[in-house]
Amino acid sequence: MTDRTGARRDNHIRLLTPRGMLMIRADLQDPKVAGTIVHTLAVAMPEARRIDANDGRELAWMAPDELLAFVPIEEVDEMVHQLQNTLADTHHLVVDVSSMRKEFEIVGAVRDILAKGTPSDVSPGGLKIREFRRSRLGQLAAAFWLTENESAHILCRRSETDFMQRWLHAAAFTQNAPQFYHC
Amino acid sequence: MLRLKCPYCQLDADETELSPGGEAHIRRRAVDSTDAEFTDYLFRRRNPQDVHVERWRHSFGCGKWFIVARCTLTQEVFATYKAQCEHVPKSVLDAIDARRSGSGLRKAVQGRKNQ
Amino acid sequence: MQRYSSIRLLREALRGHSGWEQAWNTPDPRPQYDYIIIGAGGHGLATAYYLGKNHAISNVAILEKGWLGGGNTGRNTTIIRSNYLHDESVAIYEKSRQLYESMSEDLNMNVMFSPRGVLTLAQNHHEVHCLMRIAGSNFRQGIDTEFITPSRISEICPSICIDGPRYPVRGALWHPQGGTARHDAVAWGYARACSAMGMHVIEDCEVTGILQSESRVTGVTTTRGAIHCNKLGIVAAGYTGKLAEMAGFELPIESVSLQALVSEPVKPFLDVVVMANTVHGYVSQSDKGELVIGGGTDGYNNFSQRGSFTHIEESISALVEMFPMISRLRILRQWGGIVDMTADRSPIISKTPVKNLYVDCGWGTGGFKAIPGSGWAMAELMVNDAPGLLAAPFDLQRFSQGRFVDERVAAGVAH
Amino acid sequence: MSTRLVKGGRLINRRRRLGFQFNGHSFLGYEGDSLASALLANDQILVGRSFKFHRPRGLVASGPEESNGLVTVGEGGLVEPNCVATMKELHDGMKASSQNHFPSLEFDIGAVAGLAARLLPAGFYYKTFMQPRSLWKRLYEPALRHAAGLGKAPRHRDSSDYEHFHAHVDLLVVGGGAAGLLAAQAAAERGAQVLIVEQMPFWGGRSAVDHAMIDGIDSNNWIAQYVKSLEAYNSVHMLNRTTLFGVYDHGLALAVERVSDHRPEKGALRQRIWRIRPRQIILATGAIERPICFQQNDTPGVMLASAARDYVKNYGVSPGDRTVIAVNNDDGYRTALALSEAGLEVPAVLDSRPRVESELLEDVHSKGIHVEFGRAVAAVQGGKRVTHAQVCTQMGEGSVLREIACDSVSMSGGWSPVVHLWSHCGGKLVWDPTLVAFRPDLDFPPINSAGHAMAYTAGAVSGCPTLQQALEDAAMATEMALESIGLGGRSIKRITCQAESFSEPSSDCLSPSGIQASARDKIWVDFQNDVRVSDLDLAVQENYAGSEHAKRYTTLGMATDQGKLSNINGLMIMARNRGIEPHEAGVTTFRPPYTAVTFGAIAGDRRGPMFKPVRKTPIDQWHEDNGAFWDLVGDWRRPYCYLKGNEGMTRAVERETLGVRRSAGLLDASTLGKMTVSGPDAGRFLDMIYTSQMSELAVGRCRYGLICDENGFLMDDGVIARISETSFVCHTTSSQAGLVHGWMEDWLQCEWPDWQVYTADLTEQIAQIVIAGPKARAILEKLGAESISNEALPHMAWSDQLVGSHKARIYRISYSGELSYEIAVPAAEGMDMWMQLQDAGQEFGLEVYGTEAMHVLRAEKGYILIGQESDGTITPQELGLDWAISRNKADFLGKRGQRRQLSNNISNLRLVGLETVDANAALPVGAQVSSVTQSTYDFPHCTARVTSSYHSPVLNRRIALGLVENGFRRMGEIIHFTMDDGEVAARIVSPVFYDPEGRQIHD
Repeated sequence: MTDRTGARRDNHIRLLTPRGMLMIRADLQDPKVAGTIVHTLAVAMPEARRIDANDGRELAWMAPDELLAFVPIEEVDEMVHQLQNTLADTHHLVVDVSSMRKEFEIVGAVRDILAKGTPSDVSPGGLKIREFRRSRLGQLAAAFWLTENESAHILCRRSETDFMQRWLHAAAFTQNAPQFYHC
Repeated sequence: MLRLKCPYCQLDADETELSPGGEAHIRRRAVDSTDAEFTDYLFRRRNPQDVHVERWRHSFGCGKWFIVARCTLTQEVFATYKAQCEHVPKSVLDAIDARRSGSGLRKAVQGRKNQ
Repeated sequence: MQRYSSIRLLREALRGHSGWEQAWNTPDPRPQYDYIIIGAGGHGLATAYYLGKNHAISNVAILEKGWLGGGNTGRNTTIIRSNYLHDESVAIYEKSRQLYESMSEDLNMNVMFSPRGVLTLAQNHHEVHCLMRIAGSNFRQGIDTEFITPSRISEICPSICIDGPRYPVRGALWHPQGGTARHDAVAWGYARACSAMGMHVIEDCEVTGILQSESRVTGVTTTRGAIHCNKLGIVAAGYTGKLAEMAGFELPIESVSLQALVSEPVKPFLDVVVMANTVHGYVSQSDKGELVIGGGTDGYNNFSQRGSFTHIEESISALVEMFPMISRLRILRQWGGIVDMTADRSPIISKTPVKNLYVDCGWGTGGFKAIPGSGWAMAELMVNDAPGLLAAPFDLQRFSQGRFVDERVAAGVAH
Repeated sequence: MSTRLVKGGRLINRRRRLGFQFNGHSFLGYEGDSLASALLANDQILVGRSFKFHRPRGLVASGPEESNGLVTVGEGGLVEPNCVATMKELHDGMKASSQNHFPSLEFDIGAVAGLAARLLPAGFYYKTFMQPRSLWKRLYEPALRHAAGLGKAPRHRDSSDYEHFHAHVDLLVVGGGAAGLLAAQAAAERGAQVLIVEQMPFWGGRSAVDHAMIDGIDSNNWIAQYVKSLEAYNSVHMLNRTTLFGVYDHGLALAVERVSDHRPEKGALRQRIWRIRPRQIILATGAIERPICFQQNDTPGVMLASAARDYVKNYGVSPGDRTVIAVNNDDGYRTALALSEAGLEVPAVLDSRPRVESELLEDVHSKGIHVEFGRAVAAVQGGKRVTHAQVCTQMGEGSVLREIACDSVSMSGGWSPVVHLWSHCGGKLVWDPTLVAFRPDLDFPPINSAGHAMAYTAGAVSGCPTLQQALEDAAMATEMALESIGLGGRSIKRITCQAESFSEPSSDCLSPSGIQASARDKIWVDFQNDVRVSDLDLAVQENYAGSEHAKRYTTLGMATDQGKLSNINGLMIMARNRGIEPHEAGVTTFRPPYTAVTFGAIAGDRRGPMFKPVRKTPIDQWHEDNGAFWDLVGDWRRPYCYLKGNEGMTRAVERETLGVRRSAGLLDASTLGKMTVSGPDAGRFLDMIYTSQMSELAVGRCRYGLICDENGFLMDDGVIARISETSFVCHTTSSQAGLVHGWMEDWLQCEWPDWQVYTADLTEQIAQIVIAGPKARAILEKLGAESISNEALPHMAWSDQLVGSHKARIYRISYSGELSYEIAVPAAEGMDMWMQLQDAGQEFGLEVYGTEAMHVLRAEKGYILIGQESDGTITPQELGLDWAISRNKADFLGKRGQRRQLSNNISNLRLVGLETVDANAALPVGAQVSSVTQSTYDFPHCTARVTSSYHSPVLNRRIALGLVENGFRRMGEIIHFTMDDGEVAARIVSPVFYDPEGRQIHD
C-alpha cells in the first residue's frame, strides 16, 4: 500500500460536482412530519447521526430538528416547493443550500486521513459505515461519512474549499503514513 | 482537554468541538427587574471549587446548547443534559450527591430558586 | 534588615556564606494584629509593604495557605507594561510600572526589572486602528508609546517574520518602558521587607472562617487557630470569592485557567517582549535563555493548575509563524495559572458589605504588572476606609451601575 | 580510556559503519549506536559545558535523563540545539557540535566563572547588580544573558514536516520494557485494541541488560518472542522512538513519534504528535538511577552505574579501562559483573552500607571483584577526565584512606520510579522509605471524567525492585485495567524469573555522611545547572527551605532534564538539613512534557499557508486575477482595493471612490452575514433581538436594525428584509455573522425554546454583489432587470427578478449614499453574475471597488462601522442612532441595560463629523482632544477622539468621524487635537458630509 518513502500512493482525493442540497428544519419527532418528509423524498428517515440513501437521493441527520437532503441538482426547486407545500401546516424551514457546501470524496486509507484532522473517534468501532459525523477536520468545520471502509465523503464550507483541498492533500500524501487504522 | 457527551447526538465531543457558555440556569431579568436583580442576572456567578453547572454548545456538531455538571477541581463530569430545563433536574442532583455527598450544589441551587 | 550588596557578597564568600540571615522570619501567629492580609502573593505582600512604608503600620500579618508567591505570582509570564487604553487602567498600571523601576533599590533585592520594551503587533487593518487608538490615548496620558511601521519593527526585533503568508504584520505599538521582571524575586523581596518591618509572613496557614460582630470584621479562624484584627484585606486572587462567601457576600468573579510554558534555554536572540493578539500568543526570552510563552485562557471555570493542550497548540503555532526559526526549539515545561476574571476584565479594589473588610482581586491575566500599584492602592483604601484616586474606579458598585473599565475593547486579549 | 570493545553490543550492527563529525573531527560509529555511545567509543569523554560555571561535562546517563550530553546537531534548516546525545541515534554523515563555550570546548573562557564559584552561590544575582540602576539594563543583564543559555537558536526556517494523529484505543501501554510487553500481550489476548509506545528505538527496556534469563529463556529471545507475537495482532499497534510526554484531563495522552530523526531525508515527515484517547492507561515507565553526591562527582568519566553497563552491553563500548564503582544499593553490582565479563578492570566496589548479603554480591565475589563495605568515594581527581578516586569511610568526615588510579567511576545512588506521567493529571505519590523514593499512591490515581482510575502502574514504576515482582505487578495491573473496561477474563499467565534477593538500599546519597561544610561546594547535585550541596544548604539557611522555594532559588531541577537526576537527591539533602523526612519537604510538581517536545511538532500542519484557514468568496479568483490588495476581515479575505498598473493604494482608493460617485461601482459583499429567520414567532423574536420593531415591517420592505447586548451596548448592525409574513432575512457585519447566528440560536434554544422560530445561516449559500452609483439602475436595466424604478423598487425595498441570466433577489439598500442595489444569487452563480454586471457596466465606466473605498463612501455619509465607531462599550444613543430604538416596545435585549437607575453607561460622548480647518491636514484615527480643566488624574482628560478618518476624493478634503463630549450641542465649534507631531484644528460638523438631503439615494 505504501511506497519506499512510506507515503500512501493509492489514496485519491476528488472534489465532486455539486449535488442539490436542501436544509430541512422541522420537528422530526413528530411522526406526521417525518412521514411527510420520507414520502416526499422517498428516502428512509435516518436515525440520529446516520445518512441513508435511495436511488440518487440521500438524507442525513444534522441535528434533532435538522436534516440535509441530497438530490439531483435539477430537482432542487421542485423538491423545495413540494416540501414547503406538504409541510405547510407545520412549523418548518426548507431552504436550498446547494451552494453552501462543497463535497469531497476520498479513497484509500480514509480513516487514517481523517484521524489526522479530527478529534472524533473514526476507528471502525467509532465511525460505522454510513454514520454521518459532524466535527472538525484540520481547523475546519466539516461533516464526513464512510460509504465503505476505504472510501469517504467530506462536506466543508464553500469558502473553505481551497483550504480543505490543501489539507486533504497534505494528509493523504505526506510520507511515512501512520498505517494505524489501515495496516 | 475535556471530553463531554452531547445529549442530542449521544456522542463524546472533544473540547475543541465545543464552546463553553458559562453558568447554566440563570433566569433572565428584564425591564420589570430592580437594579439589584438585574445586576445579579448579569454578573452574579457561582465560582465553586466543586461541582459547577454550566452551558456548552456542540458548535462543531449539531449546534445545540446543553448543560454539564462538572467538578472544577477534578474535572469529573456528573451529568450532561439538554438545555431546555429551568433547574437542575433532581435526578442529576441525586447523581451528584451519590458521588459527592455534601457538595454545595444542592444548597446553591435551592438558594437560587428562592430569589 | 541585613543589606544585600556586592561587597557583602564578597565578604560572605570569604567565610563560606555562613553569615547570610533568613530572608524572612517564620513566626507563629499572634492572637491579634491591627491588619491582616489574606494571601501572601505579590498583591498581598505589596499591600502589607505599603501599609508599612506609606502609612507606618507594622502590626500586620500576611496569611498564606500554601507557600508565599506560590500562586499566580510564581506562574505568570512576567510582562510589565502600562500602555493600556482607559485612564483608570493607565493610572494604576503606570504607577505600578514606575514602582517597578525603583523596586530593586526599595526592597534591596534585585528583582531584575528589565525595561526592554514591549511590541504589540497589528496583523489586520482593524487592529491597526485599535492600536492607533491606544497610541492616541497614551500620548495624552503621557505614556511612552508609539505606533510604528513594519520596517521599524524589523529594526527593533529582526527575528520577527514581517510578511507571514497568513497574517502579515501591518504595524505595532512600541512601548519602550515596558519589560519583564523576575517574578519570584518580587514576592521574596516584599516578604523580606515586610518581615524586616516586623510584620508576620505566615505560610501554611489557611483561613477557614471570617469572624465578625455587627457586620464588622473582627478576625479570622485558620488552620493555626483564631487570629483577631481590626482590618482585614482579602487579596487571594481566584480564592477571594470563596473567602468572601465565608464573610457572607459574593463577588462577580469567575476563575479560569491561563496556559503558559517555557522552552529550553538558548543563547539570547529576542531582546523585547512581543505580543500578538490576533493569534493569541505572547513571548519574551528570560535571562536564563528560556522563551517564556503565554497563551489564551480556557473559557470555562477551572481550578486545576494542570496545563491543558488546547491553547498551548494555538499559541505555539502562532509563535512559530511569527518566529519561524524557533520551530526546532522545544517546550520544556507547561502549566496553568488560575486567573480570576471579572465581567469587564478589570480588577476589584473595594470596600465590601462587611465593615473593615476589603478585597483586592480580579486581576485576570494582567496581575503581575500591577503588583506594586495594586498594593499601594489597597493599602491606601484600608487605612482611610476610602479609596484613593487609583482604587476609586475599581469598586464593586461599577457593575450595578454599568460603569465598566473594559480593556478588551483595545485588543482581542488582555495581558 | 573509553573505547569500542572487540565484541558485544546487542544493539549495534558491526557490519555497518557510520561516519560522523563532532566539533569538526571525523569519527566512526556503527548502525544502532546512539550519538553518546559513538562519542564514548571514540574516547570523547568531554561533551559539553555546564550552564552556570561552564565546567567540563561528560556523559552521565544512557537515556532521556542525560543532563550533560547536550549537543547541537545538523545544519541550516535542520539544525537542532540542545539535542540529548543519549537519545540521538547516530546516522551516516551526522554533524554534531558541543555548546555553551567560547572559544572552544577544551578551552572555555566562561570557565572563569568556575574559579569565582565561591562568589556566585545560589541566587547571588538577587543580592547584587542593583547599583546604579541604569547599569542593570546596559551592562549586568546583557552579560548574564550572554553567559546563560545553552545552544544557539537556529537561524533558518525549519525545513521539516510535522503532523498530528488522533488515536482511539482500548488500552495505551506506556513503556516497551518487559512489564509493558507483558501487559500489551495480555491485553491483546483479551481482544483489546492496544497501542504500546516506547521512547527508545529498541524494545525490552533494561531487562536484556540486567537479566540473563526471563521465564526460563534467554532474555533477548524472550523479548523477541513477545515483540513478534504482538506484531502479529491486527489489534495491536507498536510505536518505538515514541515518547509519551503528557497525560491530560479526561485521559488525553500525548506522545511524540520521532519518525525520521534517525535517518533525516528530504521531504520525510520528521515527527508526529499522537493524540491518544485510551479507555485505560498502563504506565510501565520503569525507574531512573540516582547519582551519589561526593566531591567532584561532576568530573567527566563519572557516570551512573546503569549507564556504564548499558554502554558495555548495548553498544559494546567501555566507559573506561579501570572503573571504580560506588554504590549504596545492590543494583550497582550488576555493573561490576558486566564490566568484568567484558574483561574490563574493576579495582574496587565501594558500598557505603555496612556488610550486606545478596545473590548479586555472591556473584561479584565469585568473579573475584574486590568489595569494600562502609566505604565511599571521598573525591574524584582529574579536571577534564577522571584520573583517581579517593576512598574514605562513609561514616567519617572524608579523610582519604587511599587513592585508586582509574579513568572512570560508576555510581549507583538507588532508583526512582518514573512517576511523572502518573502525576501529570493528579495521581498522588507516597514516600517509600525502604525503596528510598517516591512511588505512585495507588489509593489516589489520576481519575477520568467518571471519577474512576484512568491509569495503572506496572513494574519498576510501582516500586518493584526485582524483575519477578515487576512482572507480577504488571500482570495484576493489567488485569485491573482490563477489568475496568469490561475486558476481564481468566487471570494472566504468571512469568517466573530467577529469584533475586535484595538487601535494603541506604537512604544516604551523600558521601561521606559527615562531610565538612568546606567541602560541600565541591559536590554537585544538579550537574547542568551547577547546583551544589552548599547551594541547598544556603537555601535552607536563608529560609528558601520549601521544595518549591528551593527549586526556584537554586534552580535545582530546572535544567533540561527537569530534575530527573537531581530532584530526589536534592530533596533528601535538604530534608536532612532540616531534620525532617523527604516527603515532609514535599516534592515539586511534575509538569508536562516528560521530555522536551519540538515546537514544530506541536504546531503540526498549522504552518505557512496552512497556519489559519482563510475564507474566500465565490468571486475570490477574479479579485486575485485583477490586482486585489487583500484586507483580512474576520477569517475572510476581501479586496482592500484593486491596484491598476503601477498606481499606489491611495490613488486606487480614490479612483474607486469617485467611480461610485460619478458613474457606478461594483463591490463583492458576499461576506456579509445573511440569516434566514422563519416561523410563526419570527417577528416577535426579531423584536427581541433588534432594538426596533421588526414585526411591523411590511413584506417586501427592508429596515436598518441594531443588535445590543444585555448591557445595552451596540453589538452589530445590518439591514433586515421581510420576505413573508413568517420569514425574514437579517444581514450582519462580515466578521460577526457566526457570532450573531450563535446569539440568535442561544436565545432561541435556552431562553425561548417554545417559540416557533427556525434560523439558518445562509452566508455561504448566497453571493451578494453591490452595484452603487448614479448609473446603477441603467446597468441593471441593460441586464434586463425590469421593475427597478423608484416606484417599483423604492429605497429600502426588495424584489425577486431576473438579472442577466440569473434569478436574483435585488435589495435596494445603500451603504454608500448612492442609488444602490444589492444583487443576491446562489454562490455557485456568483462569479457569472459578477462577470455579467462587469460587462454590462463597461460602457457606463463601472469601477470595481474594495473595502477601503466602501469605508470612505460610508464615512462621507456618516454611516457607522461596527468595530470602528463602536467597540462593545458604546451605546446606539452615543452614535446618534436613537431613531433606531423603539420607544413603545415592552422589551428587547439591552433595553433593561440602558435603564439602570444609576446608569453611567450612556456617556455624554456623541458621534459627530470633524472637518479639519486645513482641508488637507491629516487627523489620524485615535487622535484626541485633551482638557486639563476637568482632569481626574495627573494627565489631561479626553473630550474628543477620532474614530474614522479618510481623505474624501469627492469633497477633495480630509473628513473624520469622532466621539465628542456633548457633540450635538457644539456644532460649528472648532476643537484642537494634539498629537506627538503637533496640533490639528477641526470644526465639529454633522457626520453627513456628502449629500445631506439624500437625493442620490432616493434618485
